[in-house]
Amino acid sequence: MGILIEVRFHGRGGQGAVTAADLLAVAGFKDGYYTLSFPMFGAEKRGTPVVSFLRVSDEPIVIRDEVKNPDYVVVMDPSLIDVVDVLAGIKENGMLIVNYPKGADELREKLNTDVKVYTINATKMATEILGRPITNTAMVGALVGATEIIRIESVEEAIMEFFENKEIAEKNVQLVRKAYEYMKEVCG
Amino acid sequence: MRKVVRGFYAIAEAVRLSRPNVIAAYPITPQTEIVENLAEMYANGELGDTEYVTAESEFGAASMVLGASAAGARAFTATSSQGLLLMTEVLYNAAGMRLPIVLVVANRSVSAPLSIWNDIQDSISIRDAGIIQLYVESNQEAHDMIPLAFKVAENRDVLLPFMVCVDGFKLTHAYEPVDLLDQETVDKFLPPYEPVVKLDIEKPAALGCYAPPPYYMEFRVAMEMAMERAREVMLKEFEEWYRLTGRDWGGYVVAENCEDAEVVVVAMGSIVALIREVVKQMRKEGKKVGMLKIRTYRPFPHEEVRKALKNAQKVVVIDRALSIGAEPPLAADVKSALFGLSPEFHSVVMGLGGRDIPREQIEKLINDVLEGKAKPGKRFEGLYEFEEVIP
Amino acid sequence: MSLFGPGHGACPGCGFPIAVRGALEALDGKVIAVNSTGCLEIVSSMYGRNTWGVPYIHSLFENAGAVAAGIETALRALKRDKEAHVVVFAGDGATFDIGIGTLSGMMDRNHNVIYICYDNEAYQNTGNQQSMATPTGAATTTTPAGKVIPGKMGRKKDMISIAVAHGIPYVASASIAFPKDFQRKVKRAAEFEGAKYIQVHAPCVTGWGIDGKLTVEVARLAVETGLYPLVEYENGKLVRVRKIKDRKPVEEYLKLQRRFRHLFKHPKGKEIIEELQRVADENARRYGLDA
Amino acid sequence: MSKMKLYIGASNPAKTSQMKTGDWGTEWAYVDEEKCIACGQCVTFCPEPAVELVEKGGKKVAVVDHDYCKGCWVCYTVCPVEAIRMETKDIYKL
Repeated sequence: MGILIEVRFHGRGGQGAVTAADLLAVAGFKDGYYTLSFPMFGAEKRGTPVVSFLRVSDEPIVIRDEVKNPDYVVVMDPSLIDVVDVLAGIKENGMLIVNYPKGADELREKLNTDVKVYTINATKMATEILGRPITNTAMVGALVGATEIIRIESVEEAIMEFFENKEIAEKNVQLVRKAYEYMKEVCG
Repeated sequence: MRKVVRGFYAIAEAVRLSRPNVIAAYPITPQTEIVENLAEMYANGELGDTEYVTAESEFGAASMVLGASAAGARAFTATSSQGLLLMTEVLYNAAGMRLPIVLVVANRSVSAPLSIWNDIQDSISIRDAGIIQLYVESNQEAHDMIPLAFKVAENRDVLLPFMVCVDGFKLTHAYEPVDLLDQETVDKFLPPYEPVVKLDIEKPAALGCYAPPPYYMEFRVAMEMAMERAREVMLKEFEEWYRLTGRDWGGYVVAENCEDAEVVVVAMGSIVALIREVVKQMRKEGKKVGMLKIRTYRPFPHEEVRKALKNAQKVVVIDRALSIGAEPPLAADVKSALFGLSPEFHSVVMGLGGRDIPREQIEKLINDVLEGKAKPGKRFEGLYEFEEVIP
Repeated sequence: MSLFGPGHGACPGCGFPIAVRGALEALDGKVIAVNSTGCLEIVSSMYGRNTWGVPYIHSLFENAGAVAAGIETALRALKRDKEAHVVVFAGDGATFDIGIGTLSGMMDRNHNVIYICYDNEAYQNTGNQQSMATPTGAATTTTPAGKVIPGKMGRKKDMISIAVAHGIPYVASASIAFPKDFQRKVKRAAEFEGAKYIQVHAPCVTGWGIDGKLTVEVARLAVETGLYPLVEYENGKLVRVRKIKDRKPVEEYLKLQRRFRHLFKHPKGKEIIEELQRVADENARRYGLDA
Repeated sequence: MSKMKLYIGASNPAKTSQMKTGDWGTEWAYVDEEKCIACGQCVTFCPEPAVELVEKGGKKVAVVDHDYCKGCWVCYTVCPVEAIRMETKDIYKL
């Protein structure tokens, strides 16, 4: 196999962790990759910690086991840091991207890790643009900004296809772009 | 006390003597008379403290028995054919909940086409549920195995449902002498039920939890372990039964004339008695034939089967059920027990939907195999020539 | 130890825990709980995370009525029937649809069981598929609001009448918006020997498309519009109803919920709203709801 | 890893109180003890339950247990004297 990038998303039921992975699967496909996204199936209710996965490769993806050693971990809700082992199995040169208002330094110290940690206040961004603290598209933008695994234009196209309501779609495009730009700047 | 009775009465009487707390009933041919007999006993006040309740369906009857068992009761029901299939979801559930309910299956073919007559397709179809399955060859054996079923199921090393499989009509409706047990004997053998867990206001616990991936597999493997332990428990109880009543039904299998046999016939249920007679006769004629009766289909007696068949040059397995698209069920299990040995293997399906199996047919079958006239492999005996017409 | 929760996994603002706890408290925790498969079961009975402070059993989706009947029979046989009330908690899918057979059997044999149906008007555990308790016009995932068909067609099944027709001693409807009334009904039910059926309206925040902020308000409006009449039958006779002062138009109830949102723009929406208003009016007439 | 204990036929007695579901929401309910009249409406309606009436300084008041409060607003909506306010958790504050 050539390239294989594996991502794990942590969110809470109702926040769109599954949609985030799905969006990237479509966007990656637009870029010419083979992609696979899937949730960890369960009986999740609104608010329960949930997990979803994404694989991106330049070859057909046939493996369907849970991602145990992710390249990137995306955490969509700051409170999950205290209840879930978000770093579990992350690759040594992996990256953790968290919706966390208090900044990366504090989080790095809290987690006591050498893994690259980036933060973004996605709750704030989402509330300002969408009027609601739904952070999944912002975190997709953050991941793409930090890693450039997929073109942001493809993500924007995918969003336009995902949301039936055009107004909501456009706001999400705006949000994903803002998070993307922010993260690009942070990561240099 | 020896009495001429119908099979269903012998079964009902053994149930009464086992002092169940709850009986849930729903009629279906040919099981109906079992619950009718129990109903009569109930109406006449002969069931002591037992509560008898009629259900709205077999599904309801099985569910009531499940609930009763969970509440700490010894519980019984009986069914056949479609009724058993309708109970299936509940029975899988009861086994997973480790509830030691006992049921009698008056074996009957399944629909379509509709047939009320005997084969064992019904109970065979739920062999994977985690339920002990014991097939009897006579009404005496059926009568005897009911207290034993309760005792084995309720053993804390087992805690699995127990199904006594009795050929419908052939046994249930046969009128013949049976040595009926007395209460003292049964009481001596079968102690009152002490549930391990029950719905108890003093000790609240949750029964029937749901298990996510980190737990589920362990629960299912635990059932497998319990089924393994049931082997030992059952052997001990078979022996105790013999000591108590003087009736020896054997272990998981009964092997007769197998040591030096060239041909051994393997079967389950009432047909075993006929095969035994034929084998005896042929032995007198100097033919080296033997028979192997399988008593417990689950747990399946792999080692005993292998031991009994290790010298046989030719093995004939008689199935009265199909696994459409694969080998017949008993043949498949016997073959797996023989892995590595390679006797000539004959898988014979006969007697589906009550088709009679005459003595001559068994004789011819064994003779043909003995004389090398029959081609090994799978075949159907007693089948009429027919042409399928798809209009 | 509390009788139910805390720490269960229901969505924030979920309606049925209010009813479950209310019923358990009304009966002083002297309860053996029987639960059909559904939301309540999933949020409360994960292995090792049991939420119940009372003995509890879950078997299948469609057999709670029969399992409860079996338990009740066993308790009688074992002379333990004074120990506790056997109480079923089942959703509307388990009650109106797949489990109506075993429920009917339980009611027909008149087992001494209190059957509580928490009615959230669809299969909410699996994500809002229509049940026979789903009201006309509601959008569910199996009756979506499409360009041609505006949500569920057909009426909500009248389970209350079905229960009454079984000739059981006590039947009532209730709402989580009126917990004291519900608790009184549970206590009243416990005074009767035989089968009792109580149906309690319990909003589902995700399926109905409301916030927890609206759980109680929406449940109250269902009653105050006449769409969910609170009635009480004893030995087949209607003995009490909750009277409504200034009954509100059904729109007030509908407009708060995402599942009815399409009715206000769909070409056939007006017709459906009128139909729902007729249902409310008919309830008012039939039960004498208007104060 | 230590051996898993598998209770055959039954789950343990009530265990969920170990599940601190108070981390689910973005807000928590707080009680203004001055205004609280200890009517118990919030206790009755709380779906968790995460509210109880507690004796404090010679008077009964409602107390919210943030270990279990999912921030659903139900208590807020049923309080007859507006003694409950909802506050965004620090970590979600903008």
